[in-house]
Amino acid sequence: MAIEVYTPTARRRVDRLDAIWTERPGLLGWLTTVNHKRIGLLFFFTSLAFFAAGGVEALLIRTQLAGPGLGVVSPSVFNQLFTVHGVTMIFLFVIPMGIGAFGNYLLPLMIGARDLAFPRLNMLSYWFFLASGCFIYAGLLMGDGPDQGWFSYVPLADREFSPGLGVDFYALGLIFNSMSTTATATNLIVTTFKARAPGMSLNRMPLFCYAQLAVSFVLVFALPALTVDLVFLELDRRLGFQFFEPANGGSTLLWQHLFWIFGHPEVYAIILPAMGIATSIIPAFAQRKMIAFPLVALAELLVGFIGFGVWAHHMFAVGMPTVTAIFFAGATLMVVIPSTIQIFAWTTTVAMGTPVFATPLLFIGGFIALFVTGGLSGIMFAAIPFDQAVTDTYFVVAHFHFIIFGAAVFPLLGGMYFWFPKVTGRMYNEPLGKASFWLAFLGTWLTFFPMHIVGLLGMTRRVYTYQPGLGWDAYNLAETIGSYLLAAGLVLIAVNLCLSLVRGPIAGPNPWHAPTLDWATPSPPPEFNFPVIPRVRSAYPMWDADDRLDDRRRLEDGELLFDAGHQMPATTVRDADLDEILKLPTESASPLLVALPVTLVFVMLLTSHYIGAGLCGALALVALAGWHSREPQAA
Amino acid sequence: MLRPESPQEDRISTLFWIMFGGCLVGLGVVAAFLLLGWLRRHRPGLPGGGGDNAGSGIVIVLGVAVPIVVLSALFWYSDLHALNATAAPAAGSGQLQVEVTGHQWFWEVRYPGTEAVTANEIHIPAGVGVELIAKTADVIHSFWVPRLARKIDMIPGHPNRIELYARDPGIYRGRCSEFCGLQHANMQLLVVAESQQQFQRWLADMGAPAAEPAGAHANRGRGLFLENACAGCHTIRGTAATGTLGPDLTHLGSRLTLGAGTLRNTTGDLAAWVLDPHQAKPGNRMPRLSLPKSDFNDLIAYLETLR
Amino acid sequence: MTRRLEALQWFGLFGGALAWTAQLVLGFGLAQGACSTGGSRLGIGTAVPQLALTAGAALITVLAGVAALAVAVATREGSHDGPPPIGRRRFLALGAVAANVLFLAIILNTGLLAAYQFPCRQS
Amino acid sequence: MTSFEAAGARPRSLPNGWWGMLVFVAGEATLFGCLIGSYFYVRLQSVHWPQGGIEPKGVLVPIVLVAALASTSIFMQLASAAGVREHAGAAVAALLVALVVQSGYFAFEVHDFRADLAAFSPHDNGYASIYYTLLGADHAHVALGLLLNAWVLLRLLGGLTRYRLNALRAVTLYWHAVNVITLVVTATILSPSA
Repeated sequence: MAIEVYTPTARRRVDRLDAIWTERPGLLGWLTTVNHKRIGLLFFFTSLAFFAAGGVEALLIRTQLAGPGLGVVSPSVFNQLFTVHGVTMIFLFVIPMGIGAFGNYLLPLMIGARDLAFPRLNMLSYWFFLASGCFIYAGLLMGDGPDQGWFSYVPLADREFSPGLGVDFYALGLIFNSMSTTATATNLIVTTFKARAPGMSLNRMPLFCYAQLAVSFVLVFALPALTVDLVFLELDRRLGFQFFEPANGGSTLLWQHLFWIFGHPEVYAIILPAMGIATSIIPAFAQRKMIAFPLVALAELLVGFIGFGVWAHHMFAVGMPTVTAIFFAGATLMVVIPSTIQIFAWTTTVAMGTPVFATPLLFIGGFIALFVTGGLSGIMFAAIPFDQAVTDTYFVVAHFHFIIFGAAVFPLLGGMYFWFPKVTGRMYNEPLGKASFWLAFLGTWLTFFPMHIVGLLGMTRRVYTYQPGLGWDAYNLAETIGSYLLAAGLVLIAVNLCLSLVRGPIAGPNPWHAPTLDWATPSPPPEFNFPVIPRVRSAYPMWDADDRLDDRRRLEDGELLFDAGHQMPATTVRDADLDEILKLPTESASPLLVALPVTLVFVMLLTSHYIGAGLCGALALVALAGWHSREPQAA
Repeated sequence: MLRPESPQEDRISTLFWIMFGGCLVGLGVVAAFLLLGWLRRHRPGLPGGGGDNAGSGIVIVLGVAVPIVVLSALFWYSDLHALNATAAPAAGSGQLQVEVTGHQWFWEVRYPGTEAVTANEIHIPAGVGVELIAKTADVIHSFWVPRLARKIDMIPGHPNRIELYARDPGIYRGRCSEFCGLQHANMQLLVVAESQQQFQRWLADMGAPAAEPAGAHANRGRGLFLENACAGCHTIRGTAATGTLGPDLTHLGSRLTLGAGTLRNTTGDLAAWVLDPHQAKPGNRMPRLSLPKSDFNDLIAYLETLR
Repeated sequence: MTRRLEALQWFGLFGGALAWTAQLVLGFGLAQGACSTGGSRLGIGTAVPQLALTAGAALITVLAGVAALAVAVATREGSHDGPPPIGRRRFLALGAVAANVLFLAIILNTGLLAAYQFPCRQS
Repeated sequence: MTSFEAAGARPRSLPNGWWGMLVFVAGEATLFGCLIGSYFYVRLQSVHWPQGGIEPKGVLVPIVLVAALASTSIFMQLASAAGVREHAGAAVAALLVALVVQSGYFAFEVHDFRADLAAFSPHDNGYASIYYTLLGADHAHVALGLLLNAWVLLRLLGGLTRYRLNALRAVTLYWHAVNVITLVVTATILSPSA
């Protein structure tokens, strides 16, 4: 949709920006793009494909467990399925969807920027993500997938007990994947710091951006622990190091500590984008500003921060000294508080607003119900004796699926409906949307709630079968039925969005009367997002009608236009004062040229061709030099 | 866990029900807020909308103040009071010790100070606190008998302890609860709590070497056991079989299950197990044995005598 | 005055967080050390270092909370949505007050109970 | 001022590249935090340290080497400051000095590392494994810094642009971080066994 202009001057200006920013069409355009919206869509569809794969794995798992003693898949395949299911959903779906797709596409729009701070790095991150995902899946497709569980405890993951390549696919794949994630997180942090529209001081930054900022920080500080751990594992497995060998002065618990120092913050990284989406959808549909805005903003950061101090609650059954366990139990209880702040801010805003329960808000309502349920069962793990009783049972499986499926994915689904008109320019079908919500919501309860009960009855995690007569059969059958209902709900969402893409009514720039700047652009947004960089005077810039009229005037006058090439203003970190004018790079093949040899490095490492890996690494450096020889120039 | 049989598990169960009650209240409050929003849908202009700062008080009270108090209370109750009541016994404090070692995928059970060795079945006297020492021979396993005690991981190079106590005689199921590889699902065990006399008799039986097989078939069966691969992995005390990869079979016939809870220990199931261990427990470490039918029958006859 | 307010605001925001981080890392490290083979000879296996650590961390957190409160009071004329730097200071100070209360709760809960749970035994 | 394109004028605050590097080195610092944490974790489990009768490292040589490396922070900062003032020549000179000292340090350390390898192997025990991994990770960061410096130097010889200045400032930050990390790593390795 074209930008509304009222005078020939404005028309000329917009046309000029169009000419400067429009990228190559066709496949080549997609391979060399550096535009955050295109890259966001690439992340979206790729992570969606991995979601589908992870979903099929989940259905196979549930089918195998529908009744006692079934033989749908072999134990070996079952173990690969649940391992890859976990890895897929965490590393290849929720995180890339949350920051790679939603963050990438929406964050610059929300802060009034034209792109991320490092557009080429953004594309490199996508290639790394795609390649690492394919790398991990190659193992599964070759029948040698990881089968040691997603947290891959040693010594089970050592070469002695997992001699195949499965663990190596996992370890190298995740190191590769975390390079992608770190790159995106870094990009988002610098973008939120330096690319906010003039006037958008820290107190006026949308809560969605606070959430994205928190996720990015969490990932930057959590992933190194995983990387270190995986490097230790690979050194032990391949070169005979002794990190995890207690007989030789190593420690098996070292793996667990490092893994969970990463693993628990990662859980918050999974939920935070969802919180961000909730805080975008609620004010739009309640038509009311968020209650306790400063508390919610800080709560989003605090969730990420305190999340670093709770890791050992995953290890209460290892027999650590009581006194050390205390630290983590206490933090585990208090990390609840930032979430209670947000829950009551959301629900009070809904209750005190004039809410319209359209599909996106329904998904958020569902999210709150699931999040509270999963959160309350999560609180129980801080009670050490209870944790020691139920850890590694289906009670835990129930808890974390309520959180990382129910709470983390429902807002992503609601967000898909919410921003569908923005991205495509068309409205989705509301009755179908509501139906899909109820199907998915009830499916989620039916799938995951009975897991609490079988867990309390003694059903442990990661069993490929169980015996009849333990009182678990009916619950398991219900869970399996629920999982198919849930899948049907998800398919219905896909059907709705696909049909609406063709047949939906035209949406207009801001069909929800939503308050953030993403709705200031036409739907879909032009490649440069904003013809003039908006000025911001509150956290709800779209509800400041005067300012938006002023944008129109400034387009006439050419104020804050930045049309001398790929330009974008940089602003100061704290108070978003205009600082300098950046020249952003244009489309480039360099990210692809760097990603190819880096992918080969990991393939070579996997196949133990260490010299080859070195050579490919050198090739990657040459490609990087090529990248940096091409400096962004003024057009 | 919901039907506790020990004081420790009573505590854990009580703790659960207290927290469960709290959860219902919490969920109820949030649901009430959402319901209120639902009732107010599409009705602009209702009183209660408030200004920009309205409602902050609710967030501060319900979101910060109340949870801090409630959660701190839970912390001190659960991690001081309940924790100390379910704490691990100090080393050597129990009058009876049992040492359980996890293997892929069975449990080796020893009673320190006696000769008794068995597998996948722990006998304890009811009403007596037993100090259980948890070890592993390979990967990490976790020992868990839901009705009797919390679980304890078996970590290489790091022996752990818990107290095992059963109030009443009975048979209690347990299972490995840390993923330990292909047959994690079929790594179960039974705790048999019995009267003190029964237990002492059992313990003495377990300590004794295997009885001489009676009858020609069984005797031939023993020969076959020792000649074939069996003896390389299994121990039968009182014979030349001293393998340690598989469970001790000295008193196999007295056990309730085969394959760590995979099958019941009946003649038919035993024969089926030896004929093809991978039928019921695919991928376990025991190889398939190809013997002529008569030899096979003799072998089973011998194993049946190991009581 | 503004420079002092600016400094108070950032101290208020980060003070409690840093104090808790220090308490967790050092407290966990000390406890781990006291209860392990290699570390039990270091003579840290008592409640005293834990209590000292807790007291120090709690003090910093209280100060940070007071700083945040002072900023909130000093900016009470403004709105947290208002123009920077006043609006931003108020905004961050309001959040920081709650955050410091939270950190204080964590520090006191864990520190006191950890001190009480000495000497070492397996959980 | 011909070296900067007119659009940007002089940078008033730190460039995006510097901020990006800050986030990156924060991540790398965490990585070393985990390595050092692992070092002490393994150490606390162990009755003897170093394990297996390995001789503890001498103190003097590493301290001198690290001091030399730390001094390059000054030259990096000088280069960066000269760049901001658009003195391309001074920037190149300071960068060259830093590069020479850093290369010397690296050569010494590689030699030392090989000597260690001749004395004991990373397969020996937990101590040896973490020792080589920790030092190796540090040396790898120094090596990367050398490549970065060489590259920036090469580009600066072709003249100073905004893009190259940003690179210089970012690499300067990188070296500050690597120098601090090297100090901490060395202190960890040399920390007396109780």
